[in-house]
Amino acid sequence: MSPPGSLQFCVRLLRRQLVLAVRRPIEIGNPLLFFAMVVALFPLGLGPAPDQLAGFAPGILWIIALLSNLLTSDAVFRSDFEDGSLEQLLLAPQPLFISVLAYIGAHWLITGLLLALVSPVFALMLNLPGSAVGTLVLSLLLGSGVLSLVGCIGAALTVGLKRGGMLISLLVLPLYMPVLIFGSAAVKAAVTGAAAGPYLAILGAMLCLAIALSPLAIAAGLRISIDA
Amino acid sequence: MWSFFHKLGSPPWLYSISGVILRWLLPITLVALAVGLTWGLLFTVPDFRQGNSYRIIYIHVPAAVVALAGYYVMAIAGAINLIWKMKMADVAMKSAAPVGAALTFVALLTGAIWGKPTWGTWWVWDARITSMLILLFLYLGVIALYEAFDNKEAAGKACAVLCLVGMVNIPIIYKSVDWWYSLHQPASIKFTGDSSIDTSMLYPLLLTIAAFYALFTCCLLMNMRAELLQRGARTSWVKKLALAGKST
Amino acid sequence: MGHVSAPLLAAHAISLERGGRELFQDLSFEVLPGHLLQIEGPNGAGKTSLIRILAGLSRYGFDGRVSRYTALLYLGHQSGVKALLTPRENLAWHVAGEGQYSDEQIETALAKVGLYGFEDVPSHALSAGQHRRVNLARLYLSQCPLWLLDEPFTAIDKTGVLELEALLVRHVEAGGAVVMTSHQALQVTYEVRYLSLVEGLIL
Amino acid sequence: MYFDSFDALLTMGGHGGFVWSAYLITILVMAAILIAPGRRRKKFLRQLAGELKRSRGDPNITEEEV
Repeated sequence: MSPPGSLQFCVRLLRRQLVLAVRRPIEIGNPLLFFAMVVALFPLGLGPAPDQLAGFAPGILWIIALLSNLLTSDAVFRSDFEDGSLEQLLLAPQPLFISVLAYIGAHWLITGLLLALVSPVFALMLNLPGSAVGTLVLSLLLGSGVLSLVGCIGAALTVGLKRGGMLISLLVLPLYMPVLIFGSAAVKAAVTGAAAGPYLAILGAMLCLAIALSPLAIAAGLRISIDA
Repeated sequence: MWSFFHKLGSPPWLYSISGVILRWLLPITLVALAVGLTWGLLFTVPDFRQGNSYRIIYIHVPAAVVALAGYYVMAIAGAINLIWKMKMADVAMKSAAPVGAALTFVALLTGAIWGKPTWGTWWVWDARITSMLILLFLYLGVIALYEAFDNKEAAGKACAVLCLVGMVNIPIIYKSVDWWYSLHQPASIKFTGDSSIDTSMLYPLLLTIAAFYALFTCCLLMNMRAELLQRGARTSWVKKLALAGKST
Repeated sequence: MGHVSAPLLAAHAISLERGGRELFQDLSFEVLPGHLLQIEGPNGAGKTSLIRILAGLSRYGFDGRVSRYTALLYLGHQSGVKALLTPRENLAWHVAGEGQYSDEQIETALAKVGLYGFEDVPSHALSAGQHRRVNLARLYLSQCPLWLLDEPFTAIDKTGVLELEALLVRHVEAGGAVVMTSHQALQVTYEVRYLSLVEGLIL
Repeated sequence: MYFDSFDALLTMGGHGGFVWSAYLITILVMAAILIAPGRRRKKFLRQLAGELKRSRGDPNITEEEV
């Protein structure tokens, strides 16, 4: 019997990750709840003046998306590491580069995509002008992909450590900054009526680069973590 | 050529040759630093806009330049460790991290001190200072990751991966921060001329930059020597060295 | 065996030290088809470390070289069984990298390890021994000639041990090879080779 | 020298505090990173020598016997 094609294997892994997530719905709900609650914190801290909130809304929404992505990325490989599934994945006659993309894809679908889809609700709560909502969703869709890819590098490097949770933020947050800059800039541009296209294009370019390179780092990181 | 690489992989050889290099390089470095800093501090003419506070440039810029270069040294050493499995590269990577972090810290601190008389505040979210802050985070991340692993061989490999990821990201971070700053920059605040620097100011600056590079090399070599001994604690050459007493 | 067959796995001068202690030194051996190899040594002797090195999971921190000439199947201490998936889903995933197996094949394998009727029960409702059995069911499906098993008898009852021993013998008789660690001696009528971490291969 | 008097050198037209503190901190950090590795190395060698002597039980062990 010949091994299945790597793409087929990747799809299977993606399906497994999604089934696991669906069977523990709280894992899907947590980032969304986190998003909602932190959105509620900002008016309490900054004051409820609608204009002021609207001015800060692009940055606020992007920072929360970034943080919820960070908080969930720590868990991407952890349970598979602990129960030994990850060892088996490394030994499977399949390219790790592709398998890793399945993990990232599942993470993005569960956090990035869902957050992007519900973000208009929170955008309206923060008085973000309606004209910028479309750009917000688009920028989150593209940017959260980069965040997932980069966050998984940190997750792969720290998965073997007992207390990786705090460390991963130190490793990953500096790498998140360009995404934050261009993501919030895209939304701001849309608010002021300027063209958001260039920013989205840069986010897209970052996404392409991250898809090409980060699985290499993740695969190397996983092999090292399994060894430690 | 190959025998050189072979020797490079031998801890006792590296230990003794670095001792010889340091015997020459360390005094040269100290003299260059003393001359460069005194020159900048006492003998150059003040900037016509910033007055004497600009003298901080002779430590701020060299520290920043070498701190950035240090990250690349670390990342390249990490790559060599990953690709050719050279243990000395791991030693070099680990030894470069604290030196680079210290220099980044110096660059940040002097930047802040410079900011007070120039801009009136201790901290300005200026593109360069922000980049330096992120660079400090990158350094601290590498150090923290190394410390978090119990298995030091795995720690070296993991840090090497992280350094390489950082190396790819530094230009992106730098460019995006630069661009972000130009977008938000208020018209009144402007970083003073880097291209229009007078030669009387430039020469001491070049000297201090060279001196800081030499300083980095010295610290790197000294850290590597200490690390080589600790890693080879059970080998006979280290035992001999320990029993020989006051060895240099 | 009359003819000399090609090795499935060869270890060349493997040395390992942990925490300043030499666990084993210059260990060289070959695993040929038909070999049933048991690694011997007290707790902490480095049996698990050696198996992980052979499997290719440990790639740093040891001296020497391992040549692998064939696909291998490794079962470690952790079962790799997800509590949220059913035994059927777990097993189907475990073998997914090697090939496509039909539902019937999966069911047969599960039945062979005594999990008949448990196929679609969530795994968190099963015991540790049953998790282990889900794991071992892979052995009935696998096409890999070389098996690396780390303490396969853990959490398995007496009849399970007998069945597993019979399976191992069938595998090596069919031209496969097994490298395993175990606290108990194998009760089989097949020639078991012992690998001592101190003395190397004992014939 | 650019400055006329020692006083002018210290105050640097009002910027003296900033310039001098920046230089002072830099020199302290440089001294720290220059001195620390040497101390680490010497301390390690002393420790190791002590350990070796203790394990041999002979305070007069010499290089040749390793």
